[in-house]
Amino acid sequence: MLLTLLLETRPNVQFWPFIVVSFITILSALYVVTSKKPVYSVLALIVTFLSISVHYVMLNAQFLAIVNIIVYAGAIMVLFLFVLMLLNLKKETEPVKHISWGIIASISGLLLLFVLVAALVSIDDYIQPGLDREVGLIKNLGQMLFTKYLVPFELTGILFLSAMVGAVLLGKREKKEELS
Amino acid sequence: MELILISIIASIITYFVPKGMAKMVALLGAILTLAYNSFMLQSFVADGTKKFVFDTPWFSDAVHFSVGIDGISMLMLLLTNILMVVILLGAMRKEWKRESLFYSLILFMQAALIGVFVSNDGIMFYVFWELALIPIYFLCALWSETGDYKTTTRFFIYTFMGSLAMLGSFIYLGSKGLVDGHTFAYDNLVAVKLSTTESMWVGLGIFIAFAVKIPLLPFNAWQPSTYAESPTPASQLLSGIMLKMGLYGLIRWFFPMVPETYEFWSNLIIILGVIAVIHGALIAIRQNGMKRLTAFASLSHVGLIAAGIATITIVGLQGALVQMFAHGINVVGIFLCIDIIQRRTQTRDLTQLGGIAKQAPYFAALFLILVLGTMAVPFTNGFPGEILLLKSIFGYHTILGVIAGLTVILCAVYMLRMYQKGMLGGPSGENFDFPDLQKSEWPALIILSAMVIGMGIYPQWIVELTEASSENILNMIKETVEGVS
Amino acid sequence: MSLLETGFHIFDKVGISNYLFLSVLLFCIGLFGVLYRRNAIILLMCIELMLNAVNLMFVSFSSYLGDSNGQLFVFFIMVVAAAEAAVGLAILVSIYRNTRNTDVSFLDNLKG
Amino acid sequence: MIALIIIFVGALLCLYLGIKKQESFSIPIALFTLAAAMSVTVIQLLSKEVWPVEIKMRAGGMMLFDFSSQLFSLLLMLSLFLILLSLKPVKTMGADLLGLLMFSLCGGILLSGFTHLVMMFLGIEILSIPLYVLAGANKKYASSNEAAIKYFLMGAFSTAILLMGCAFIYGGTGSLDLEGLNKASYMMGHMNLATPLVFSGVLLILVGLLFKVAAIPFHFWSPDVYEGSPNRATVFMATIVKAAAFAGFIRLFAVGFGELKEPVWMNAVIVSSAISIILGNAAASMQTNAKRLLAYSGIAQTGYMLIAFVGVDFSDNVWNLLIYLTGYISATLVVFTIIDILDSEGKTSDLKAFEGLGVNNKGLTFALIVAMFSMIGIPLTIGFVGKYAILTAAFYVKPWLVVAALVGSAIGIGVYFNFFKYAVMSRTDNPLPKLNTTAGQKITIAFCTLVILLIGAMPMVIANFKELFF
Repeated sequence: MLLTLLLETRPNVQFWPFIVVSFITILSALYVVTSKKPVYSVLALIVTFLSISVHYVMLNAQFLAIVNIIVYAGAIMVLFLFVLMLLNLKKETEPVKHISWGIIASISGLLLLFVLVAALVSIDDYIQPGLDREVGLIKNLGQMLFTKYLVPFELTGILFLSAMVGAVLLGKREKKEELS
Repeated sequence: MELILISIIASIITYFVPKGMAKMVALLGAILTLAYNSFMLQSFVADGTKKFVFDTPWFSDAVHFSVGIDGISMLMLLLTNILMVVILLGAMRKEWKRESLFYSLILFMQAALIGVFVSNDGIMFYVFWELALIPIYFLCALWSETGDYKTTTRFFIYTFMGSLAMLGSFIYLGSKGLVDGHTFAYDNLVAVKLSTTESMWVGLGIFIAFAVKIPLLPFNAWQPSTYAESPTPASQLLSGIMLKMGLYGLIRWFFPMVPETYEFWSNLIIILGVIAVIHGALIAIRQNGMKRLTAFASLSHVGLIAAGIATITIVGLQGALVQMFAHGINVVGIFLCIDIIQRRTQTRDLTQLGGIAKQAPYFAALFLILVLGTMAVPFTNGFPGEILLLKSIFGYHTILGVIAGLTVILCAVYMLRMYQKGMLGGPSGENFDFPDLQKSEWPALIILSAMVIGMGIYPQWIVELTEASSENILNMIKETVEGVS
Repeated sequence: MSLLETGFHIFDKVGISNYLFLSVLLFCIGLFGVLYRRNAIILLMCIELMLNAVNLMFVSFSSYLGDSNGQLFVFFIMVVAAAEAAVGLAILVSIYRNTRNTDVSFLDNLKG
Repeated sequence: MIALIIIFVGALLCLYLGIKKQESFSIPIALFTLAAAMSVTVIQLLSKEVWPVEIKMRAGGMMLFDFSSQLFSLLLMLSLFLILLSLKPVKTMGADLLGLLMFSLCGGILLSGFTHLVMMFLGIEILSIPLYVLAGANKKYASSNEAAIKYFLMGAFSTAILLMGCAFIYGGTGSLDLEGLNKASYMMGHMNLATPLVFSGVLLILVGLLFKVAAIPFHFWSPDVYEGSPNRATVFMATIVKAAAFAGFIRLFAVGFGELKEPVWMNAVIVSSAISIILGNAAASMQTNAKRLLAYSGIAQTGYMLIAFVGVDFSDNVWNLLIYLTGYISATLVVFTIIDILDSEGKTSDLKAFEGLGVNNKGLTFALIVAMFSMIGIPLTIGFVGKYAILTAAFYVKPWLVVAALVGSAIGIGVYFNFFKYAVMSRTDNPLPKLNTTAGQKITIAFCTLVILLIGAMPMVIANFKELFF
């Protein structure tokens, strides 16, 4: 794997929790993509999110770690599961893919990967670390959120309202004649 | 300026008047324009500078609405306005569907043509150049004789592509010129100095636009079928006036824009022109459809005019201008005659016609005058122009001159063949009835024939009118050439 | 909190670039999934995966630079992702009502 | 900002009316709201007031409604006003859908006035999410469903790419607001280098935005989505979404990354624009469905609008883009209104439905012809004014791009002549009868035609405004 190669070549990576958690993240992400059954995909995705949350904790972003678990693993994924159960999609419904399509997809994925990795290779030369290590604490974030980010915070209200109305609109059954 | 306004207003009014009135209103508008034009001619002094100048910023500071009339423009305006009256008179004989729209489009066309001939700004020239295309497109398409929209669309696409190339060239010239101020002014565009390569490319762009419109030889694919399928007024507009837009463009815009490479272009145009002369004439001899025949004859004549312009001599330019005027009158007249024949006999195929002269002597006589004019018989309007043109081409290159000289013979062959097959001989069928001229056909043909004879006897006025302007243009070219070398 | 109190910082142990590689890899896995799979619900999951990769990248940059703007951006991305997921699933449900399927390739009535 | 609040409140009112089952009031309310918002914007514009929305608690605000953004939002509001006006008043649009449209407009306005990437992101999402719903609003039709899911997946996918770009940029410059980006790019531009991080970030953002505006090679979703969606959603996508996306696009790239033009993103934009113009027009000329045709021609028009990014001067570029967008929107509105009228007569959106339009519907045909000429770029229409402005501005920088654009225009004639072929030329035996049009539709068509012709004939009128604002 690319990542293990990189890890080995880098002398400063001896922090085993990072390695373990990263492996979990990547493997579960791969499982999401390749699994035949949507339900397993969802479960794997939850695992991915949990492991990403662990990363957040390690990165001193405790607030986001919690939000990630609550919002993603808790809400969004449950929604996914709920819809899956509702639609009864447990059985395999996807047609067999032509192999060439898989090759094309992998090539483009790998290509992008290489380009982006190349952009990141000598990253340490370009950016300097900051000194403030407490940015991820709830207090700091809260203060920012309700001062500088007040406008976008309130605007998310519009977003949610429209999403809610839209979801209800699409979800409800109606007898009314079609509009056009 | 006022001319454009008059015809636009007339066009709009024509669209909204009730059905029967439209043609009268349109005719009135055309006559009014002509009258105003003559009035302008009264106070016009042909000293080579622009008169009646009007200038105001239009799109931005770089593009002005800027008009001005010098001798050449004046000549073209007269041609346009006189022919417009004749065309309307000729058209009035027929009942057109959607009459008001029809006449309104014709007048709109007139406004656009006037705009082309008076504009003094590159972008404005382009704007009117395109505008002239729109009414003619709809005239050809909506009242097409066969209902085949493809021909017209091909015509539109050809000319539009040419115009786009011209627009590209103008923008390029503009980008080389003044950055602030009236960038696209004629004088400014002309003054731009280009390298040889640039000049070739810019020249190519403008050349394509004009060559399509004229049409010069490799760009003429749209012409015969469009002429043949269009309604007569549209054919008249196309051949009588619109084609002159291209020639006018050659004189006014093309050569002054690219004096750096004018030798190349004039060689090219003369050769293409002379080939067109022979090519058009030879094909015309074999045609049986009268409209098609006229289309190829027109191709032949216009080739000669373009070659004359391209010699860049005062003789060539003067000859071209005289011949442009004459050709406009002749070709409109011949189309009118063809239309009259077709309306009465339902055909314009030469093999089915004959014997008209006996039944309609007046018509035959007037038609003959027009045919003779086209053939450039002395004392008709075709003669002086053709002589000047041939002289200029002889001066340029003797062999080319000789080849071009063949046009006189070939033209006589096909025109006389047309006249003889169509008008003379015995009646072609039982109950053959051909009434002579009626109502509005009279004034139309009389005006044209009078002009044919009048110009044949006294062509000098055109020469006087345009001499100073032509010299101006020649000087402009020469100066740059000397400056470069 | 305890991690902070001990003066621990992840970038002392693991270079930032490893985090970035990790998130880029996740992003590309998601992208591959979007291109490869045809089941709409799995596509939706792949997109969520991509968004999470973005989040991870933002958070690592934010921690590294000591700047909280990145983490707030992540907060908004999560918010929006939730809204998007809701709408997307609603669309899926309405499709399912019509076709009894969520396979995107069955919906090829409109040809490109 | 006041306009934004007014529209938001209006949208809420519409939703409320929807709950109260008094939907017939909703369109007048919406129109009234939009009118109020527009007049507020106009007053602010004329009083030369830059509304201080910035909530400047810390350095770097979130939004700035300067002139360019106010003009853009005015354009957006006016378009929605005309769209709503052209809807049949009874039953054609539930109050809930109307509310969603207004929410979406809010997103558009945000997008035209952001100064912070968070706001851009939110703007895009607020703009898109209601539209995903609208695209699928014809729940019983598989085509509408398909349009919705395609639009949704592509939208979410491109958003993810865009966000990745934002993350890269954030890492590379350490800032998320336009001011900071401008400073960073200024420094990089002057040292004539961009770090790989910024470089790839800008390209990723570019890809995301090109997806949104449907430029080749990221266009493939748009024909399907346009065709499948209900008319009102399609017209919204074709006009307002495109305009708003461009407003955000030019703001981000001109202000944020303006200084790193040459090496980083300019070439990508140019290539995409040239391909879009040529291939878009070529593909459009082969279509037989009016909505698909408009989708492809929209792709080509996008290509022209991208040329507006090339010019040297920012305010000129914005102005040119505005004029071009105005022309594009007016022409599109005319065509879509006519499609809608035909639709309510039970016709499909196939081009054949236009057959014989010209015989009994003179006004409509005239408007259609004018709109088509404007799209082609024939003089005396606003289309020509816009093309002229954009092309001359680009000519000093990239001459060959202009050549490509002209070639594309030449190809494009065939596209719009397809309409003439059916509407005007065809000599069918049973032409369309006189079509029923509501007063609102008449006003919309007349207004758009007037805009096309007036600005086309007298561009100086608006050129004077430009002096006033910039």
